[in-house]
Amino acid sequence: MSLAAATSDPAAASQPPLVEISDLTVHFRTPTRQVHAVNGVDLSLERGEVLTILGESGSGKSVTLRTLMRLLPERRSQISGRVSVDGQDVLAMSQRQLTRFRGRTASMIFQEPMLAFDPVYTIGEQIAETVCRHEGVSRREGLARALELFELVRIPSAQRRLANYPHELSGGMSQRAMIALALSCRPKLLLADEPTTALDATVQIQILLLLRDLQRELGMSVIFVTHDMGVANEISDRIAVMYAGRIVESGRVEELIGAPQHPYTQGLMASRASGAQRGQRLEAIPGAPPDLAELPQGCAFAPRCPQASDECLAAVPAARGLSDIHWAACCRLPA
Amino acid sequence: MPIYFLKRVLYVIPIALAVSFFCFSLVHLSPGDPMDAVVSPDAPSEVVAMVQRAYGFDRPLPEQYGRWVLRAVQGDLGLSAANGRAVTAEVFSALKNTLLLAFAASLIGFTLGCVFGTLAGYFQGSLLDRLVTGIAVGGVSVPHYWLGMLLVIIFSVELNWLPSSGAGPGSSSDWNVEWAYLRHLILPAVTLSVIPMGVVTRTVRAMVADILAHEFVEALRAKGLAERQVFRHVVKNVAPTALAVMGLQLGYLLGGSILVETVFSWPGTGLLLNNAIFQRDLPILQGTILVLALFFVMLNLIVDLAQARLDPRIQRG
Amino acid sequence: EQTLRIAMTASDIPLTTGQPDSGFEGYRFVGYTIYDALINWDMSSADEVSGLTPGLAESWEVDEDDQQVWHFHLREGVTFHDGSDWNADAAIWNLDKVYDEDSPQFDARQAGNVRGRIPSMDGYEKVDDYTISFTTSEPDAWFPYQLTFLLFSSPAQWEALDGDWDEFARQPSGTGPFKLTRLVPRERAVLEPFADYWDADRVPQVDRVELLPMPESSSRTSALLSDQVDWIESPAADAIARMESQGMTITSNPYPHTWPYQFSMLEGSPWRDINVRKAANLAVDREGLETLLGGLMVPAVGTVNPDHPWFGEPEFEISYDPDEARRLLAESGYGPDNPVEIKVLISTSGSGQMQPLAMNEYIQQTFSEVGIELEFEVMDWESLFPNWRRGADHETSLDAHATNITFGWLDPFAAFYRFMHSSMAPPNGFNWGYMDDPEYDRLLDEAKVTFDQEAQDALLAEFHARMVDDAAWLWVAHDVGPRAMNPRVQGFVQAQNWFQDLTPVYIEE
Amino acid sequence: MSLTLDGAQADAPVPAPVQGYWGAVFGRLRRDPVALVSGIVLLMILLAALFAPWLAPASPFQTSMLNRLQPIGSPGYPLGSDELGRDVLSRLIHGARLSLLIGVMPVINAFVIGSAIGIVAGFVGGRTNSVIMRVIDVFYAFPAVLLAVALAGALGAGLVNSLLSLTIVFIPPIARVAESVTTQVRSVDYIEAARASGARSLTIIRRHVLGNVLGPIFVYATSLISVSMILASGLSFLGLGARPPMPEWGLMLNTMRDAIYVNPWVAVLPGMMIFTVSICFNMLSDGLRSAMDVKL
Amino acid sequence: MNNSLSLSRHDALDRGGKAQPLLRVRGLQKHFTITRGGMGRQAKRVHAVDGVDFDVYKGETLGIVGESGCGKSTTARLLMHLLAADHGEMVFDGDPIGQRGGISVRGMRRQVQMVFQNSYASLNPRMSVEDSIAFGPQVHGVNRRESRQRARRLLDQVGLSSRLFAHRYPHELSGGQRQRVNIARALALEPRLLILDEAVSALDKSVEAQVLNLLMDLKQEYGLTYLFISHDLNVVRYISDRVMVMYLGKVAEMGEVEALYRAPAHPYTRALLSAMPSMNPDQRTQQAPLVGDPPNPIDLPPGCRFCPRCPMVEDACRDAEPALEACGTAHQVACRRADEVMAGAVPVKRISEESPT
Ligand SMILES: Nc1ncnc2c1ncn2[C@@H]1O[C@H](COP(=O)(O)OP(=O)(O)OP(=O)(O)O)[C@@H](O)[C@H]1O
Ligand SMILES: Nc1ncnc2c1ncn2[C@@H]1O[C@H](COP(=O)(O)OP(=O)(O)OP(=O)(O)O)[C@@H](O)[C@H]1O
Ligand SMILES: [Mg+2]
Ligand SMILES: [Mg+2]
Repeated sequence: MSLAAATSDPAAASQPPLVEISDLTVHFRTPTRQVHAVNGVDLSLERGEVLTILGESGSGKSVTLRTLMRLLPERRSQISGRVSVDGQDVLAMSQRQLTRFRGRTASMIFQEPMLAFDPVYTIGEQIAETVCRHEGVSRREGLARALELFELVRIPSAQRRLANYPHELSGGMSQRAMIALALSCRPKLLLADEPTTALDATVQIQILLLLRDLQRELGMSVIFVTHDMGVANEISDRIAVMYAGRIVESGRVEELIGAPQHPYTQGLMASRASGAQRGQRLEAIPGAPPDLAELPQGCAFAPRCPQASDECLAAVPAARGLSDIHWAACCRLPA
Repeated sequence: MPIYFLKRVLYVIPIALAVSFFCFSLVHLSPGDPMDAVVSPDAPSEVVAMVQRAYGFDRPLPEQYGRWVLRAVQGDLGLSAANGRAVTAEVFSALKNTLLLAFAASLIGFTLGCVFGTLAGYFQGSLLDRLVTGIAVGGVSVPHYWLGMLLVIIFSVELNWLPSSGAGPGSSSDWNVEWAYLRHLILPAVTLSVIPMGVVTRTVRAMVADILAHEFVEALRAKGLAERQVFRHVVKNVAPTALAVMGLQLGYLLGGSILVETVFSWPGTGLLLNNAIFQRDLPILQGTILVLALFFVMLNLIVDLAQARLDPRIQRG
Repeated sequence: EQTLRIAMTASDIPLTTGQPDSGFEGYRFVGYTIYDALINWDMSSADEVSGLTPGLAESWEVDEDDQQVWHFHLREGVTFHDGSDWNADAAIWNLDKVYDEDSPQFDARQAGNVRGRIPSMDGYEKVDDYTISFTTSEPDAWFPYQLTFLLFSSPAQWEALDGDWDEFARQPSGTGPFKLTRLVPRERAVLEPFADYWDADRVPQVDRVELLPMPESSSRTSALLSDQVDWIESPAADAIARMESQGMTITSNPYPHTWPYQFSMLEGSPWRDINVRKAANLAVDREGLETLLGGLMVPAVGTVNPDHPWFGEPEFEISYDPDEARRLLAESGYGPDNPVEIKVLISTSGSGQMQPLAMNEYIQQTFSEVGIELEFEVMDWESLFPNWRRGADHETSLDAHATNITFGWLDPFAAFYRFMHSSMAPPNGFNWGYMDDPEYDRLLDEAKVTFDQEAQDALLAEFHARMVDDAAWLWVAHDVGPRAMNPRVQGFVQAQNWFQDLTPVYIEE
Repeated sequence: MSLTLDGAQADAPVPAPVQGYWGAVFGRLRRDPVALVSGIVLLMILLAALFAPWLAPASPFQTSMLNRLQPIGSPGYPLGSDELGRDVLSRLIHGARLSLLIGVMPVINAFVIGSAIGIVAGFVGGRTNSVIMRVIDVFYAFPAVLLAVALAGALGAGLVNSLLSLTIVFIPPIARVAESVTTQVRSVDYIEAARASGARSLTIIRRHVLGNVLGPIFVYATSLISVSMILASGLSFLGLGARPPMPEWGLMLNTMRDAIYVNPWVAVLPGMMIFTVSICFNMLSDGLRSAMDVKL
Repeated sequence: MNNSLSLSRHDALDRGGKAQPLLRVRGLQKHFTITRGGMGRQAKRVHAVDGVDFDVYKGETLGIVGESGCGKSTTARLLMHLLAADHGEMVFDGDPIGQRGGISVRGMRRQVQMVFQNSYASLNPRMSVEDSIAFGPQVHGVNRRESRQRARRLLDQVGLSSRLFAHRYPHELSGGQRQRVNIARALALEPRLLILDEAVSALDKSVEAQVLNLLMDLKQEYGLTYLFISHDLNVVRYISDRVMVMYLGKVAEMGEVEALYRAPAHPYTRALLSAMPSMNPDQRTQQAPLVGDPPNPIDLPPGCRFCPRCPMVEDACRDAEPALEACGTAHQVACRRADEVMAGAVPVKRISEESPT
């Protein structure tokens, strides 16, 4: 089955995908139990493509993203599968290679920008530091670059802001700064972990638009994580829906939002509150997500699924393609 | 910034006054007659009265306090009841020795504490961590006067390598950096260093572990920084708290060396205080406690100000 | 260069302005070294109890007509360390220093330290340049003993230092064989020989004496063993074996010191019964105690030793005789079921107290074997000592029946009078237990005005014998003033005295 | 979902209650080997103290001049004898009573008084809080050891005075912790919710504040016990605490100091005990802290 | 089937009939002083709630929306008298609250209850679920047994089997379950008005829908009145009858939900609505309706406080604060140019004003 994605840039289509993840599993050992955070994820990302991973809390979105940078605590996590970015095998990299890879080939934007900055260094220093690290330039040049970047992400009074400490910036401002930091070495892959969830609606849209513009301008590939359908719709070319550590459905935005196939995706769409259903009961998905330490046999969504049958409990359903790039992992669908 | 500084500095005044009141009333809590220290018990009563007049012990307490504070502000803490010497000079010459000891102990304790704490914090949960944590708990749990005795037994009594008492072959005013003097410093300084070692280790370990768990450390790694550079960030984050703890520890050493000084007959404030207590030498008792407490208050002030300078998050408005 | 380093038991350098504090140790190390009295102690012999010897006075006599007037003929040709002359003016200046509160040189500390030691002093005046006379408040044959405590400092030096006694303490000037060259409070005093000392026989042999305060006996011990000092006072008894095994010299000699229980004679005190008092004296195994102290004591069978002229011939022979003690107690109606219950004030430590806890517990043990139950009120020395003058009926005495304070007795006043004469009841003196015996008073009064030495000794012997027969106290031990020294220290003669002479000591290289 | 109210169901018997908070804490504590061992050692010492008269082979006061300073392992003196020939083992066992008492009591007292002060200050807040905390600040101007020694020295030596002075030493830190914990808890939503349900302050303190505040204060207080043990024995060591001939470890250490030339290893035993108790309390406290620290 | 009891209680308590607002708020104001000044400097004041008027009608759901820091929670806490208001009058069903002749605060709290955003922090971690719910009734004199029974009943009612959950502690529950417990706790006192401060914001979408359903059901069953605070415009639209939009401590606009969503009269409301991510892939948002972050309410600009971000600002706006005025039936707005806004004439502020790219 082909999981290749269409991109807006036909020239890129000939190149191999930038990111290829196959059969990724991540387990965490805690003192009392073992958490199966990611359970066999296959994913690829073309150059210049924006992919959104959509899923509820605890579905393994952040873990997948962190695995791409090998940021998980080495001692407590067990990773298997294959992860390659720009032709490099991430899981096999040495520490030295990793530090060169991180921030340069791939870089990351975090959910809480306030927490992602070192509170005792100025923003400018932190950006300059990255630049110096990867491009071997002087601190002065690093700061000059930081200024350019600040202007790029449209931070007003950029010069003054550079000298601010993280706690002196507002939420939207620090997220912009975070983006500037992530872009400082022109990465090929940008990972964004719910970068707008903590922001107000009016700020969120600004950041989304900014990211969209920058992605287009710089031709980056982006993996964007969110649990908000609307956000996913605004930003992405393609959406992958994640549930209990697996991708259950993936497809182009229009396809997925217009005609969701997996019962979970459908449930999510249906349970969205909006003016339309005023006064009616929402079609909520019953129950709660499974405990990742004790995953049910077969389809993890089966216990909550209104259409579940015995077949669903037997084995993890395989992906079934619906179009060239739209597929869902549900037994109910024709193979 | 200046406002914060000014406020913090001005806050020292009421504290200092309260401290002086406490010191003064402290000795008047005590049963017994302050005169006992001045005149030998076989002195006839007219002699006692005579000396009482000479020392001003016959005046009402508020007046004594007022005079005492007024003179204290001018640097005059009165005369020792036991030997008639000026308390200020006595206390400061002793304080000099205590400072020497405290600095030596801090040097040992803080260095070890920082190294141990950082290692343990970085390798949290490892065997090394458990070992270091064990040492640190031992450090804060050991009765240091006993450790001092133990060291004396081993290094002075049994091995006869190091002297067990005093500050050196000459008097402490001749002190200089010479082996003859340094060897006297070793045992007391090591003894005194275990508690700050333990405390600093524990603090630094907790801080390092805490900082490493922050998201920004992950972000630093995600930027591609090498572990060495990440470490620099950790240090800068840990530094304000670690410095504050060390400052306080230094203060505790000044006040807390009394037991160790007694064990090693180190001519510092602790020994002075101990003797003053047993001789019921109230002026010395008052004076020493006052000077130590004020020193501690100043140290706290410095630590606070330094912390405010180091940590951009502290309100400066 | 020969340096003699001495570890003292004091916690500080005693006062060096003239009249030292820190009790007799102060006189021992910074009193009779730097200064002289009119009459000095003769500390040259180890074999007999030290007597008096002319000091800054060459001779003295009581006035033939008035027994309350004494004439002293001062030694000529004596100079202070600063070179100024010793004469009657200097003497009177020194007397004003402690007696005349209006004189510019009056020093409350020195006055406090010495006035209590010269209770009979009533007046003084200059007769001529080298003669002064004293008036006593009553006829007192023991006055010369008292004058040994009055030391003379240099008026010229005091003037030179602008009348500052604090400064004088750092740069004192006396007439003694040593002069002080360095004083670091609480740490060290350095003495060097005074080459022009008037008694050529007592010019010091060593070049320097360093005095170091070390109140902890274990510190002193380890200082000696690690060669930080050459001489320590009162080594820890337990460490003596070890010191000896490392070749240290232990010197000791009995001296006028007594370790007693002073009884309360107040209503309700069991001691009012002579049988109990005698039984107590017979119940203590003094030899066992001697073993406990590593031999560093002499059993006491009276306030003074049996070979002392004041001992007399008591009939009651004090020894260890538990059977007799039990018999005496039974006679008074006490027995195993009805023990004598006695409470004693004791201290944890203190000057001259030897090893109070160990010794008292030992006594407690031997007492219980005959049926005397001891209960202790343990206080620190600093509380016990002031209580002495407050008496058995004072609240700080906690209803105790005895107090355990040791003392030195250089003269009859210190040995007997202050404890036994009824006029010395608190707060006048140390008659803690309110002893009131007309016969005691009579003998003591008479001795006090008997200026003939032998007649006086006879009276005192009679008194002492009576006291022993009365079992007026419980006598337990005499201290022997142990000292430990590095074998290099030579020439030291341990006098039977609280004070010792450092001048003949030398260091063998 | 059903909105019907099934009366029968509401009254139905309930399954065994899920273990409570403290149950969970002790469950975790039991799985912490270090804390477990420390707890057992402390328990043994406590039992030894309680049953000292039955456990001790000899009287702690029985002196014997002939058997002074016997080395460890001498016949009749398993841990040697002290400077008065008393059996060191018996004195150590009996000493546990006094040493534990003077070490633990001040912290208990201070816990009661300090928590009360701190909780009231924290809950009432505002000016009352500032006044109380400023007074507490004054005590913070003294390092603990200095304060303890100064107070004990001024009040005069003795057990009661040393207990008193240590209590005074520990009240300010406990009050401070109590205040800050209470201030934190006070602003948490569930207190607001309780107020919103119309409960009065005392009820809120009793039902909501105490349960959440006492735990952390308690843990902090347990960590002070080790300090208190060292200080209390230290005061005795200086001669400001227990008086001879009472068996107390600090005092024993003091009186046996002169024996270090004869019998060093007997002389250090009391210190060993102080150390053991102190380290056990510390480890237990650490264990307790991490057992309570688990994010719920 | 005995909830008629509650309903009848409500009827019994109903004073002024349907027409009288259940809650009437006038001139509500709360300024926080940040004590940083001292030494003669003017202490800074946070204008958290700055003169707010509104009514809550019986049986309706009033939604409050606004950006972070605009004073939503402060308003809720003022209503509960968890904070003392600086100014303002609150009348509950005709009775002034906390005044003589009115209803006591305690009495009001029996009829008004609140559900907090943080489902975990608002439950005492040391209390079992049952005890937490029973606490309120106990405070008001219901005995232990009865209050526990009531707690069980409520648990079942919010969809948690009392058999399984009564003895659990908060940490043993999921976020959705905890929020149900919070709702049960608030209902235990049988209130007439329930204030829901971001009660569903922290929940996952699938769980949020469950809780919203529950809230709708409960409202119907008990004839409750809701004050529903949220920043999620979709949710507010779904659940509310009327909406109040707040900006920096003031009411910007208030009205019937559909009318307001369809034709917002305040430029801020309009911006807020157009900032919602679109759900249509073909109509993605092209331009951010507002620039910059919401300012903090410390240093307020003179005049209309939306001026600095307003795309339609004119000089007059900076002179005086616009009052809340009617603009259609049951629709009020505080904007001088409301008519133009309603007509759809809202230019979008250029991003370039902020900084050059
Ligand atoms: N370091 C770790 N140790 C143990 N468990 C972990 C660790 N990191 C993540 N997990 C667990 O893995 C699961 C997936 O977590 P992840 O952070 O990927 O979720 P998510 O989809 O990002 O959710 P959210 O929307 O809340 O961010 C969760 O149950 C989480 O508890
Ligand atoms: N106790 C307080 N002291 C000082 N300022 C406060 C206090 N409580 C709230 N504020 C300030 O008042 C303003 C309004 O706060 P409020 O919590 O009501 O906002 P909100 O609309 O609920 O925001 P959010 O959506 O973030 O919950 C904010 O700027 C806040 O910082
Ligand atoms: Mg996540
Ligand atoms: Mg809020």
